[in-house]
Amino acid sequence: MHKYANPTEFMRIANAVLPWAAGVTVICFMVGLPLALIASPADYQQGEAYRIMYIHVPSAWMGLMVYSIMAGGSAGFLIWRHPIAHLVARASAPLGAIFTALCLVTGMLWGQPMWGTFWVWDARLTSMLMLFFLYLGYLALGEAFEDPERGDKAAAVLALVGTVNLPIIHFSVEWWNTLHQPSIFTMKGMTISADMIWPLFAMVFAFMGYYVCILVLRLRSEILNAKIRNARSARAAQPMSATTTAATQGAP
Amino acid sequence: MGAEGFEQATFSGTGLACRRGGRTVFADLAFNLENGGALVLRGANGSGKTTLLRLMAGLSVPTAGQLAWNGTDAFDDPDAHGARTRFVGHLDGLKPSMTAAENLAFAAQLWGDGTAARVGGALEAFGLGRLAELPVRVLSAGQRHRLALARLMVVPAPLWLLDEPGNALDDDSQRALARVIADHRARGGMIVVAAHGAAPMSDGMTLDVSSFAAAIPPHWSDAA
Amino acid sequence: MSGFGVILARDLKLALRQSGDSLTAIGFFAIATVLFPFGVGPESEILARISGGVLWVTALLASLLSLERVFATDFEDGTLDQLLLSGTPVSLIVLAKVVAHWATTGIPLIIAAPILAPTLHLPASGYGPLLAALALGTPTLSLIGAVGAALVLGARRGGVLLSLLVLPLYVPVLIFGTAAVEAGITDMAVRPPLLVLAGMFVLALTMAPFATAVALRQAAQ
Amino acid sequence: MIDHLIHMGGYAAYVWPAYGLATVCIVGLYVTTRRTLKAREQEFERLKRERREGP
Repeated sequence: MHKYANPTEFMRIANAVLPWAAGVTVICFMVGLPLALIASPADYQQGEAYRIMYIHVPSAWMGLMVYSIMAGGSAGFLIWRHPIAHLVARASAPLGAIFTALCLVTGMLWGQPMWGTFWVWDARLTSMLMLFFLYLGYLALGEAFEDPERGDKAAAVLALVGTVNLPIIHFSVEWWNTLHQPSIFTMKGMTISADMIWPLFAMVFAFMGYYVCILVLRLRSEILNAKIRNARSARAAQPMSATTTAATQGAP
Repeated sequence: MGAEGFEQATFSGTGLACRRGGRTVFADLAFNLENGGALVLRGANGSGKTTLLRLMAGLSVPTAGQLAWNGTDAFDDPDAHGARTRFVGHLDGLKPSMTAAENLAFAAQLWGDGTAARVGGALEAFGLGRLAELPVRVLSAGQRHRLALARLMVVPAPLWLLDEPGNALDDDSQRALARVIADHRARGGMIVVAAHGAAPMSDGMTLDVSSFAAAIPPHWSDAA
Repeated sequence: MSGFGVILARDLKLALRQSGDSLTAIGFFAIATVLFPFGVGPESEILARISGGVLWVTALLASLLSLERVFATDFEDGTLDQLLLSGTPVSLIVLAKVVAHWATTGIPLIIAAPILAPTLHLPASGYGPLLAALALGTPTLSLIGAVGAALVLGARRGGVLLSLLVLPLYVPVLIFGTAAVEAGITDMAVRPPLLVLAGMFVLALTMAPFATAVALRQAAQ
Repeated sequence: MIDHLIHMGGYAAYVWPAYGLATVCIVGLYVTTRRTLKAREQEFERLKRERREGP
């Protein structure tokens, strides 16, 4: 079993990465937020409302990136039998779901000033909505079994099935959107000028750094949770004789 | 029963480990079975007898070790291993709305050439002849269990795996089971039985599954 | 007869004996479709406009309704173990189960759709595409649904969970199924959406049984 | 400068809730993750202590 297989080795690297990721997150937020809120110029069409983009676009990007990481972890677990790859996927899923939800809500908050309606059946926003349901399915399936490892394996299969279906869903929604929707409603109308790039980069890297930090903490938490479950079920499975003799001897 | 014997084969397991309910149940478990061999699995509840039987059937995948049939890994071709195995677990695997004869006829078609002759013989061997046309839902638990055991004989297969077959059986059925097993072994078949009380055969090798609990290697989720 | 044929024949025989499943599927399809005029109003222009979509959504939900039982009964009574040990490749076992589900649910829906369509004032030019789209779409729904049905085996509240897992994957079939009917109604080309539906069917036919087989083997661990 | 920031050119009702929600999500998730981690660490320590001293 290659050396990243057991968690102590894996966590040693994760813990080493944590301070760096935290550093990147803090710096990028400190650079990105003032740029996003104050420095970069108002958009000539939308005025200040476009500043929501600096939350909307990074969270959309994170929603997709985290799902691909989940697919990678699930494939590593199912196909290459990597014993803890599924933990990365299980630890990332809630993060991905929250980023996708954040993308949807900020999209609605942006839609209202731009087009007068909170929800716009724009192709990309609709695809993000579908991605959110895939996350919900993954989270629900993972928790639906008594045997936790059965949940891990089932959720891993679902993540791979979802990954195959996501492009098909996006293609269908894209085609459906052009069929029913006049093009003025699409997000494509936004042209990103040069000085908008830097705040966007800063925010994207801030989100990514934040994801890595929370992932490391959640991995620690998942590994501890498995150890707690193991300790409890090990005691439950002790043969009758062992527990009775231990009890009669009393505490040492 | 047909006179044909089974071809020469050895069924063995080396260094087998398996997880169940988030816990390694046994580790470094080994066994070896030749033609005509019988293995009786002993061990307390939860020691992994059923898990081991399902692993031998290829239904569960071991986390370590190798299950070999004539030296080749059984999991290289799970379908072939499934075809040479008959497994009778706690669940009878019978369709309540189908009659006893239909259930066995389905097994005959699924596993073999589907000749009805063997179905009748199988039912007779376990005293179910007059119940052949009754839907399974009206049969008692004991009768259903005997029907599940009768299914073993419908299409010959070299490897029989029985999970506590004796529990719901009365004395006549116990004797019928012992006769059927003896005949199976006489034709070169192998059998593994998980049993608490008396095993359906007297000369079987014994394997205490709980004795393999000690060798469980540390898993990353152990509390150490 | 190969394992596939034996399993399919048995499942069809069982379905005939308990013909309740297909009746409930058609019953749900009918009552759900008839609900829309109460909600939307009986004016024929509105109903005609949404008839394709309504028929497709209710057909899709009706097919989902009976999906949970595709593997659950075999899983609970131990028959699944006997099937897995039959030497028949698991993908073929899954295919037999899916064809049986399609026969007991998909075909009745295809038959019932044109009978129910008048209640929604579906224009005459919509019937042909509706039947063609359902013929191509319902097998895809059964194939994709089978993956979900196998994944939720042994789960708490499997039924609700199954719909959460499977409905997002049904969206592409719904979009192009309805588009085929719309094209028929508005005299546009019906072939493109039908071809896409056929493409999805072939993709589901090749990939879904494999994913379902993996899920089934996990359930039988 | 400050009042421009607050009014956001009339779109304050949309920009600030967006940033506010993002902050709530980010801080909230960090806090809950931190809390479950601490709870599990304590539980794990208790189990280890219990195992060493015998049931």
